[in-house]
Amino acid sequence: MGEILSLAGANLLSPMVLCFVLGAVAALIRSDLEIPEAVAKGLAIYLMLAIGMKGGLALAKTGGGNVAASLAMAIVLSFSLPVLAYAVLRAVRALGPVDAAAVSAHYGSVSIVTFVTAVEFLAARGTPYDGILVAMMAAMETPAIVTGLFLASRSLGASAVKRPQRRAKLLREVLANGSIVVLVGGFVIGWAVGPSGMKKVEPFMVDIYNGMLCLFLLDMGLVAMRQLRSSHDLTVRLIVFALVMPLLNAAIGFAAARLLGFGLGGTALLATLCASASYIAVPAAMRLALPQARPGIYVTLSLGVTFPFNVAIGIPLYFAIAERLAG
Amino acid sequence: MGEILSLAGANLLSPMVLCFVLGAVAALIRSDLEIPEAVAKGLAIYLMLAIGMKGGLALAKTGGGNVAASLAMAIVLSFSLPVLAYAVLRAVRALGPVDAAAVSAHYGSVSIVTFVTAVEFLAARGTPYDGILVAMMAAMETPAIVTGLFLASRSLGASAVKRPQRRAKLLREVLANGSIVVLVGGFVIGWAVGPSGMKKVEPFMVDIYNGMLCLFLLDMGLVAMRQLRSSHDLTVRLIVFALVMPLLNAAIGFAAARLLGFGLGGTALLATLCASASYIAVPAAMRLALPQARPGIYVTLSLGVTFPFNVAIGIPLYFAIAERLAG
Amino acid sequence: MGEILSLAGANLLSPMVLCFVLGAVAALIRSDLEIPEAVAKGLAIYLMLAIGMKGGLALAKTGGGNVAASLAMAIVLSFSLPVLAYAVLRAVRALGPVDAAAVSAHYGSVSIVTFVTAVEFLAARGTPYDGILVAMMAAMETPAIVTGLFLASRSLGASAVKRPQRRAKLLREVLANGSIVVLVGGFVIGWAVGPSGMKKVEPFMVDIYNGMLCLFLLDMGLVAMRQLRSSHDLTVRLIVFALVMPLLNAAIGFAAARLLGFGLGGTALLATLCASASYIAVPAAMRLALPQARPGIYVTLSLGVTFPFNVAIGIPLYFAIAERLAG
Amino acid sequence: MEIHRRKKIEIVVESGMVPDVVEWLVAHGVKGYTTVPKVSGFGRQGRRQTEEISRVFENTLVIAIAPEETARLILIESVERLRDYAAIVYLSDVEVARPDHF
Amino acid sequence: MEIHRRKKIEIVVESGMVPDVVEWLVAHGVKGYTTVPKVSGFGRQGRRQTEEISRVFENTLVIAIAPEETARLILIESVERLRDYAAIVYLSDVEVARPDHF
Amino acid sequence: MEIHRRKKIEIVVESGMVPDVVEWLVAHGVKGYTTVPKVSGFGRQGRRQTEEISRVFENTLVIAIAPEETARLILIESVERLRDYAAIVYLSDVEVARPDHF
Ligand SMILES: Nc1ncnc2c1ncn2[C@@H]1O[C@H](COP(=O)(O)O)[C@@H](O)[C@H]1O
Ligand SMILES: Nc1ncnc2c1ncn2[C@@H]1O[C@H](COP(=O)(O)O)[C@@H](O)[C@H]1O
Ligand SMILES: Nc1ncnc2c1ncn2[C@@H]1O[C@H](COP(=O)(O)O)[C@@H](O)[C@H]1O
Ligand code: NA
Ligand code: NA
Ligand code: NA
Repeated sequence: MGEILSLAGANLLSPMVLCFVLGAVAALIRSDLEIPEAVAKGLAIYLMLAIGMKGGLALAKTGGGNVAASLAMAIVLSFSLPVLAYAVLRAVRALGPVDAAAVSAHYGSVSIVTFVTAVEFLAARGTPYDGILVAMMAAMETPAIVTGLFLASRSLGASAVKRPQRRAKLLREVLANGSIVVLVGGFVIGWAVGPSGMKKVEPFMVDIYNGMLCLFLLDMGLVAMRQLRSSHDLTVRLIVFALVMPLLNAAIGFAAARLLGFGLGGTALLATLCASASYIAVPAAMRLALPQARPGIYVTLSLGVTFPFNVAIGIPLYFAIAERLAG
Repeated sequence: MGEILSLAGANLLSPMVLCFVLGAVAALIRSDLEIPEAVAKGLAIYLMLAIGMKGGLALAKTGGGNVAASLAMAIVLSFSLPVLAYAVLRAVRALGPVDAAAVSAHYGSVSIVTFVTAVEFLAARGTPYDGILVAMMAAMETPAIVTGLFLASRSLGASAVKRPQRRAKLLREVLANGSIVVLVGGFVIGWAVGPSGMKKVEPFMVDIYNGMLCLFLLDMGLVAMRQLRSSHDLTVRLIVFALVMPLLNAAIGFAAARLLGFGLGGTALLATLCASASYIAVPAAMRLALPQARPGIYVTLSLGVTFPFNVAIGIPLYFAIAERLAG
Repeated sequence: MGEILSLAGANLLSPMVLCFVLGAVAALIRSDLEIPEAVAKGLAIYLMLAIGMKGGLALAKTGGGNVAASLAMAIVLSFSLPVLAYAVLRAVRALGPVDAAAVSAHYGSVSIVTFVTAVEFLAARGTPYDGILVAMMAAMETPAIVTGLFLASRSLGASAVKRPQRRAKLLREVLANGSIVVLVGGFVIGWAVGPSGMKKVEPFMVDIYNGMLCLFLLDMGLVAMRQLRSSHDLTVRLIVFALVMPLLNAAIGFAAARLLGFGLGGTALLATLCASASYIAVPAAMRLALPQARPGIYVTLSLGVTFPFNVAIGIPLYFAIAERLAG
Repeated sequence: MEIHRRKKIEIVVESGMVPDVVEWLVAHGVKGYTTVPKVSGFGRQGRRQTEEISRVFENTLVIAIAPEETARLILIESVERLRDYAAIVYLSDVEVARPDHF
Repeated sequence: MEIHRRKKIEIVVESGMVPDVVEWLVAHGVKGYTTVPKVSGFGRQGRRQTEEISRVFENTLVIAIAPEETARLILIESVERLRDYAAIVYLSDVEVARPDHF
Repeated sequence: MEIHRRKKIEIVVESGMVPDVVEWLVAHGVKGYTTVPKVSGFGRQGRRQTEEISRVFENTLVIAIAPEETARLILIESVERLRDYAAIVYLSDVEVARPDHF
């Protein structure tokens, strides 16, 4: 416990996490601080490209390991995690079936920024991780959407999940969505060019990375807190769900990491992936395919509650647990 | 005199100041060059965060000194400098009372970019400065607005300074405005994480800082010269005011620095702060609270005349004088 | 031949070129990936400023050489290259006179990004180049527009090339266009501040340059492929033109480089300049002055066909030929 | 020169729906449309505003000039079609000079 | 389906005033509004254009659909309320299908 | 307070032409205008959309409130003047409170 607290404290004292806190404070005191949308999107693309390249390079250096098994596990996790979230939400009567299905898809998918922050946490401690984790993140982004829509259609009737030809289109769109393309593309590039090629872009992709993350987390702090403030649909039950669900999913992540034989870094990251909730790709998909579900609920839970929790407390916690499990 | 000229020459030969000149030239020849607004705002936030962090780090390294006295002095200066500017403008009959009050608020407040350029000037000469100067800048941003509105209300009648509940709102807004939040937030972060924490973000916050400043000053040159060109309300009297007022305010800054016992760096920077005029926070506040005052005058004087003067000539001048005073 | 293939292979394995390919693939699979326009414009200004400064610094270091002759040659090339392109297009009956004139102007002008990628290619091989090449690029940007309009007016009647006073305005606008101003300005700054001044901005202008280029080429890949996909006016004849014309123009570039006595680096770069086609300044000018010409043709040929060809194959090819010529 | 009457259809709708809306307009024979992106607003679904990390809370304004019958049909269909989404639709009269274009 | 007449209120105003304007519209019972940011323009106050370092010279277009009486009242009040600011206000007729929304 | 009728002129035009269009409006005595930049669209010239590397495929919406005769003249002249460019023009009725402004 003492160790966890000291890890959390050290985490909170990193400039990146403090920038997140600064953003949240700015939103709390209703500052007009605004990171232009174009800059935030540019930063997001940079972070995804850089993290992809780093992962690909790591894979090129350390070699494959159980690549296929890892990816298969990622897909299975993303397909199945929403079922647990849905069951919990329905069991505690926190939401109706359609809203519950939409929320559950978010918790089966992943948050890239949470992952990126966790990688930074590891780097600050000199803990290595397997490059394949980046590919696993890409693989976990979309299957959860399918499960979420399936859960909703059980109660709505399949027809109400908007027009079937729309659904086909939706799936194609989700698979080719920008984040996945940049992540996977960066991963392949990092792997293909190897250490000598990456050397050429190291000052940009590696050296200034933490600083870019500072700016981006400043924006995320703003956005997360504003979302939380503007929300009218939250109940105590929902907030508790958004704080406990990451822990449940992290537990499943630990089990999966053990099955795959991951080391400390990989274990902490896989737990983080399971614990994190999407707030970009999944909301967009849900909004179009399941308009009856309220975005004020699913965006607020994943972006306004679970994301800050993971950044501030979750990541050091999962790391500490991974240390015990590995030790 | 010779030394001042050589300092001014060296200042003009820095890539940063030449980028400012390039922007001004581009506007003069009516080039369509355009730094997208989002990029300019992103750069501004970066600069404020970086300068804040550097100031906080400097404070962490060198220890407090007379923090409270410095902040109190900053607030007193900002409250009182507008009175002098107002008196000058009215004495030479350059403007009516409302316009004069609006302009005076700008000269009591500060220009962050001027400060940032001055810090760079010191860094190029290896002159250290006290971190508290950054906090003083934040403290000087808003009090001048209150004085400006008070001066205007004397002639308009308090009721004409728009609705009182608006004024309360205005004050709250101004205190939580984005620049102050990022500056103070960066300051606290730099102070809290100390040298080891700042190490992580050094390539971004320190190494590429000058280059980012180049891009930003390119934009400022464009904007300042376009403002100057488009203005129709300027008179010779006003232009002379905008060139002489910085010198008067700098003189007060020197006196204040002596009172506080500042060294060379701190003295030059405090004079620069007093000499600089706001062109972001104060115009926005004046426009809403004092719509009768003409923005074509106050923005043009502070952004189009005083700002270029300070960047090109003022900063090396204040430095040379500070050297004499310190020597 | 083997050498050319291995150079092309090595070129394709640089992270920069792979990012271009990634962008093209994203567009091909209809990903919604989007680099915000503001970010792309910001990156473009950065690249032009940095390449300008590097060129100016190189000139300051190596001294003048035949500056006047080089600039005169650049202007002559830009004025005359469109005549060849026009003759080819008309000879093979690929286009009517107005469209042919518009296209020819693009091939007489230059693509800055192609040049920037070629400079990077040289840097990776440690091949130096004369700084004057950057000034030659700036000089080549606009004369071709005059030739293109002249060719069009022959068939339209001068009056149809839109109103004469518009034409005067157009020429002024084109000469003061943003890219030229930043390029030439950066060049002068780099030359004026010299190595000690450039040292201050090296981490930004030099160290992270390749990485910034990665992001920008990612966007260019997207934009080029989307343009190619959305085009309805392309014929096989036109595509062949856009692949062969760079080779013809490169041949003229080799001859000009020999006349000027350029070394390996300069020869490869001048060939690249001749071979490249404009897709920013010239389309904008043609659209206003020659609205009868179809932008779907000229933008697609230069941006969608010639640009990718040069980035992937042309640059290593011109380098290999320059090696033979120099050897 | 004669002046011709047409209807202007304006639709404020969540940005993610724009491809759908545009397809639907074109299916009704509309010959062109204009979209104004990144529009903010307030309505039954509360505050909707751009500068968000996702486009879920962003609106777009879609404008189309079309013949009266087309416009009315679109207005009527919109009630059902856009029911679950953040959206409003309204028509107004406009005059144009080139009737073949609209 | 019946079609209902409403008024469209359009206000071009300096961006800093938008929170005020919107509050005022809502105080009149307007059920929704749409804002188009970063609009440029020219008027009595000269050229006003975005891409500025401050928002002092930036305009926003505010659109609200409302019942006729509300719209007229807003138009009349605007003369006094926006006198010192860069602003114009104008009304036009629109047709809507869902009268309860506006 | 009296209410006055004016015409609203709306022009969707390729962005490069905006300086020309605005000069032309002002030459007709229009007292002000508003421009909405970075507007996308579809028409006879195909899809035109912002976020491009050049502004060749970008549209702008120009709005001007003016007296009826001015508006009609502009509409008629537009046919010839904008023929070769991507552009549409349409008029509608608006009501204003301050007749001297428009
Ligand atoms: N009365 C109104 N006037 C203008 N715009 C409106 C109005 N009501 C709604 N809107 C716009 O339409 C969007 C969707 O409306 P709603 O579906 O009611 O939430 C809002 O976000 C506003 O942008
Ligand atoms: N006649 C007009 N037509 C369209 N927009 C106008 C007109 N007059 C003014 N505007 C817009 O309203 C803003 C404020 O106008 P003003 O208060 O006259 O400066 C201008 O910047 C324009 O955007
Ligand atoms: N019927 C229409 N309704 C609304 N906007 C249109 C219409 N037709 C054309 N436009 C707009 O006007 C621009 C130029 O049209 P065009 O000249 O027909 O290509 C298009 O890109 C659209 O933005
Ligand atoms: Na998850
Ligand atoms: Na001051
Ligand atoms: Na060329």
